[in-house]
Amino acid sequence: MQKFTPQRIWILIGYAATAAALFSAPLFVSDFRLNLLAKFLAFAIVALGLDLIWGYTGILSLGHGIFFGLGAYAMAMYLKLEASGGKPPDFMGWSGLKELPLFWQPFQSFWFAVAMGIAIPALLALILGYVTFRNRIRGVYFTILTQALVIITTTLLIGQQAFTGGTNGLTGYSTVLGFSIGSPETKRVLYYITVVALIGIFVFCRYIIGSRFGKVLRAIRDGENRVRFIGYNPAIYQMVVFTISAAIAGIAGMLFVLHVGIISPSMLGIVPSIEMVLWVAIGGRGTLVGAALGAILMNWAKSEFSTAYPQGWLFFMGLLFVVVVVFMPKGVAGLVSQIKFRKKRREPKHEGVRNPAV
Amino acid sequence: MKKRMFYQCGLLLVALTIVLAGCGGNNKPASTNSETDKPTNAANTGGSAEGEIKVGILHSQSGTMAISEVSVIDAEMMAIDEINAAGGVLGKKIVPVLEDGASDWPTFAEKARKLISEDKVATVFGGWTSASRKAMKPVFEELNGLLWYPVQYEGLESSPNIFYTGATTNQQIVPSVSWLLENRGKKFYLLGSDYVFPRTANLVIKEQLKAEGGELVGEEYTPLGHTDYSTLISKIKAAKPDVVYNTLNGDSNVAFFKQLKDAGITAKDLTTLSVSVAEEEIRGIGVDVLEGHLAAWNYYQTTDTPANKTFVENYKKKYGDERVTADPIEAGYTAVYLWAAAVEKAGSTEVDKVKEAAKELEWDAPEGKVKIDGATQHIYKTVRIGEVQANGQFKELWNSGEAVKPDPYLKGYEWAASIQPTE
Amino acid sequence: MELFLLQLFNGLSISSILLLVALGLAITFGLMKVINMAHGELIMIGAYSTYLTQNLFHDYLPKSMFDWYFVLAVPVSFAIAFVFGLILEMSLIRFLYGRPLDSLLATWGVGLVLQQLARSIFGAPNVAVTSPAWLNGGLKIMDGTLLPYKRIFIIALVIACLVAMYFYIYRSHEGRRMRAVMQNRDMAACLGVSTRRVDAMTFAIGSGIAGIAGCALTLLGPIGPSLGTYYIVDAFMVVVLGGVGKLVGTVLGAMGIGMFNTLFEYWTNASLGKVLVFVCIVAFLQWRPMGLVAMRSRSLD
Amino acid sequence: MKESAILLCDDVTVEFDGFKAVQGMNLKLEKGELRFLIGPNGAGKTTMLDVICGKVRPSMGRVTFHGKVDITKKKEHQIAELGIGRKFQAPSIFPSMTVIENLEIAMRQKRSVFATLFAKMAEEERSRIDGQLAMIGLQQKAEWRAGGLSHGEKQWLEIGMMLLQEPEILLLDEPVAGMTDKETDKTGELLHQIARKRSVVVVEHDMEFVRNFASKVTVMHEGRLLKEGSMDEVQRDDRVAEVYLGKRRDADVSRSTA
Repeated sequence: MQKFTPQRIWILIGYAATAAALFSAPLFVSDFRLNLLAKFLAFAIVALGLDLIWGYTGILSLGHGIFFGLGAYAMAMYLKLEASGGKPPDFMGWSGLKELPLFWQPFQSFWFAVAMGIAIPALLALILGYVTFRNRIRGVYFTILTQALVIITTTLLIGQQAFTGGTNGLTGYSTVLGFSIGSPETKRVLYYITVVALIGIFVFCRYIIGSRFGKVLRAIRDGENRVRFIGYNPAIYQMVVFTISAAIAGIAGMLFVLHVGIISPSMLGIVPSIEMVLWVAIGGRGTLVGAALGAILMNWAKSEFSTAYPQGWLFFMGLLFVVVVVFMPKGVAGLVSQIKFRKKRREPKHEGVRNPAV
Repeated sequence: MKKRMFYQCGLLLVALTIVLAGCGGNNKPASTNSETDKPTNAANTGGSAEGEIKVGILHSQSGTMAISEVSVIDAEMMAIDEINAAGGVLGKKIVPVLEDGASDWPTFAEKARKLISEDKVATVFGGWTSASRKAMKPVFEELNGLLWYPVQYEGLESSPNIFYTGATTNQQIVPSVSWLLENRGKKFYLLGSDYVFPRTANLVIKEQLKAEGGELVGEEYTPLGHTDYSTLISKIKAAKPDVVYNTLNGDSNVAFFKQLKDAGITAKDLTTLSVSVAEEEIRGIGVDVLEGHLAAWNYYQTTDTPANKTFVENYKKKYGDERVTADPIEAGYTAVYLWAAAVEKAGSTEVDKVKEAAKELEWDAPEGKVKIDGATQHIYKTVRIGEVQANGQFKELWNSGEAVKPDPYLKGYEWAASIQPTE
Repeated sequence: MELFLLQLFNGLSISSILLLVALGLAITFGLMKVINMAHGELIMIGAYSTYLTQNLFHDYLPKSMFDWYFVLAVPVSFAIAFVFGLILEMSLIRFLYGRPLDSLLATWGVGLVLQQLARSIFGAPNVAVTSPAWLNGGLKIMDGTLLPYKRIFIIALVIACLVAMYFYIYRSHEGRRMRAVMQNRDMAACLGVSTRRVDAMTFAIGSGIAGIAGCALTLLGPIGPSLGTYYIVDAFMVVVLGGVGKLVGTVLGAMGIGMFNTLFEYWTNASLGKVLVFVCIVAFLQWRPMGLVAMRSRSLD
Repeated sequence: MKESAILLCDDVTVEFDGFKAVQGMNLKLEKGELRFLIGPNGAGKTTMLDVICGKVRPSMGRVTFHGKVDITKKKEHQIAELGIGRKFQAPSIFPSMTVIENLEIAMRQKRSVFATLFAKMAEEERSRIDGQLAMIGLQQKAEWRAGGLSHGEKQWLEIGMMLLQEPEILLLDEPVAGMTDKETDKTGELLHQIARKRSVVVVEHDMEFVRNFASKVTVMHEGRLLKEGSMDEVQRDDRVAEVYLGKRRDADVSRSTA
């Protein structure tokens, strides 16, 4: 399997060049643009996690904003406490809360916050996955349930203003681990951390997809019941991959807060959750590169064009969504490979892979 | 399989190059995204060229908040046009750079950062919701920018980098509660949308009621976008208040007032006072439903000052006869003039100099004479309580007579001691 | 006592609104398995149609006639939403049969476009619809208990829609074809039923009912571009809770959610009430994943 | 007696919304036996298979495996792990995966998440898969997407997957439906090979096909057991002839549906 065929070498070169480009980006772009790029990369991380469950396992979650948001909130709580020096943050004051609530206390530790930023989304996903997948709620029903979950979570976050900052969310940070969060140096370091996280998670996802576990996931996508009759319990697999995906979203959320400096319940809402799915759809579900790419390109386009055409942009996005989903279900990545292979594929009628890896 | 991966990799590389190239390209100070003919964006080409001063306008042009914020943009653009027509500031033309906050707080932060560090604007006029202001505040403080925020808000804030041209609590809520206690009754029912402004405002009101002999008979918050108030109206009925103090936001107001009327409760039976219902909102709710209900603001289209006459006239001339002016629109307009006056006085657009010059600056705004309070960077404003008339305009029932000094932390009120921040 | 009666009525009223909003969805989602996220925007189209009808009456007809605009607005809203539905089906939905999740995403895009379209045409602020005088006021059943005519009207409208739908689906020739196609597409096609036509009609009728819902909502709430977004998730909850593919289920689902919503909101507050209702729905679906009224089938998936 | 029975269905009744698809059905399967289950449409044959593999839970009755495990209390994947494999009527393979991947995940192995996450393809596993590929005649198409195979090839692939699963009991639902004559013959050969090692239950309509095997036949009618015996005995039975064979001896007519 691991022979170095010319193709494999080219792929490795491609990856290396991409990584090199990402690592050297700070040399070429301004601090502001670097900050934007960092944000996009954080989004690309969510897209990877989402692709894992949607593209490979066939579970569509319209609630990934929650997991992203919970990770972000965990990090934001730490940042907020660091900014206020361990005293109750500003919003608690104007909400009539004088003491720091107990569950806020441990978030004074950076590492606790990081651990929670992964563990809380993962745990929530595990619980949700346990009850739904075990009861064989799937497909559309699962998707609609995740929307219900979004509404529950956002309404709770907004309603408990004294503990969560309400609609305003959490903002106004000063330092992270003692370094000023606004300084270009810190931002650059954070950017590198994001790049490393993205590459790490990409490799991790590649491993999962390539493993036998990944094959079972794809089998579940093709026919969940069939998988059951050859002896796998799909519920466990779905649960595990959903949890992994949520944890990845949590990591992305933490990075997002560090770059953007604010998290609010609106980031957990239905619209951002659907937008995340949109990135994957446009980039190409079922291909990791496509998903990551979709997230980066869509957000870049949004930040460039939404200013020039605030009205037209939404038209464009809506139409793009429709066209991609209906007519290009494999997204950009699918389109590219389709064009390249059209000529060669015409000959055999079946869609067999004619160039086996070995 | 592998071959497909190969093409994907290539694709990734190409795309990344595009993104990076795009980023790099825009990096240069003299930005090159003048591909549109829009005057707003053509501004970028000039950079900080001689004869021009760039200012940012950052409101939501899309999303749920666009409803309110688009009119403020219009007012700010009108003020800029007027100033330019009269020769500009420091002899230079003001060139607005429009950005869309898209009703999304992180976007506000991102765009604020862009305006300051990429476009190098002299100042930014923007924001509507408290959340958007809170999101932008750290950015302005970090980069030492200048923000003019045009909407009444919940107070308890005073940033060195923000000028607040809308009312703080003691210029709207506190006096209106006193007035209601005196004129309409002691039993208050507090109704608000579930977000920061109503909750904080009600915190203040509750303290005030305690101190001034009022009685709280109920307090309810409904989620943003809530559209069925039947149960709530039952609750209000059961509580039998004299006054419903309404801090609902946007669409909820429409549902609440329509259903209140259906339940057979009119302004004669129950006093309601709203702090987020202005002339623009009346048009969306329907006059038939709102007639007789009260609101507290600092400005109405009917406010009788010479400056207002021309303001309303010009606004209608520019944007159409059916348009109305309202408090935040006027505050946005005022903000632009105050900034321009401060720049003239400072002889520079440098933030620190402008701030210094703005201290105690006075101007004849449509709402009457306003003055910037140097200590808090809020402005002195006259408080007005109005009643909705059959023609969709307000009739002023009471005003504070003179402009009230802003007191965002309510330091001048003994009963507010518990609300003030602890540090 | 009076409070109890009033709350009972409020619960019934909310149920009727939810049902009206969900009825169209019960057809498009329940029968056709198309997840139409643009359903909310079809409601919005109905509301704006009512607004336009009102304006026409206001501008071109004598004042005495104005109160009767609403009588016309109901069929007009239905017709306009119907046409939109038809266009949507023919241009888009027909590529998406058998791909429910994709239909969800694509129609969400459609919803986005329609919202923005409304914003461009009518402007971002809400518009006002003056309700006709004969719907003002209410039925006084005892002192302090007033049942608003508007809410009674909506309940009646829902019942009328239900009866009409029942007769259409179970008693008419067209309805028989529709059921035939929804149950066994290939077989119906073999028997000479034009499935294309039936699909289009079914979807359009579902959309038309959304239009009627929009028309009714103008009586109670805001009319703006984002009107649909307030109802869409609730509508899906009603259909899913009720059991997909069964009208009776949808009615029960709406009643359940409406009643519990009122109850919880009265006990706690609006935010928490909403959360509790959703938690109950999620919990209930764990217990009965197929909803209140379930259909069983032997097929593998 | 009881010890030799690998599977024992005792008084099994299945209800769908009031309709009794199977009523008090008894079935005993010996180790290494090849059993045909026949009957007219709606006789409850497929439902019987569904009960045995756990897809349908009977409202009454017991199904015991090896005389001790009550299958009706188990979930599908547990039953599959116990060693009961099921092949569905319509070929149900995983179309987006390659033939070899289909076989790989079907292969008998530890099926926990951890095991699959860290599984490496062992030499021995590799050769097992290769052997199976040869048996079902798909060596040349090992890297094809399964969705691109012909109908018959899909059926074989599924049988191959079943065999790699190494079940003790194999449940086959109309394995030759929709096959060409040539494909049917080949499937028959496969079935002969399979039956040597394990117990097999086959639901079949194609009488010609059934006649090729000298084994026991169970006839079901309206959810009940009608007759059990060799093909010859069954064909001589009057009741069977009446409900089933009597009217249409030509088996091809009733081949299409179940």
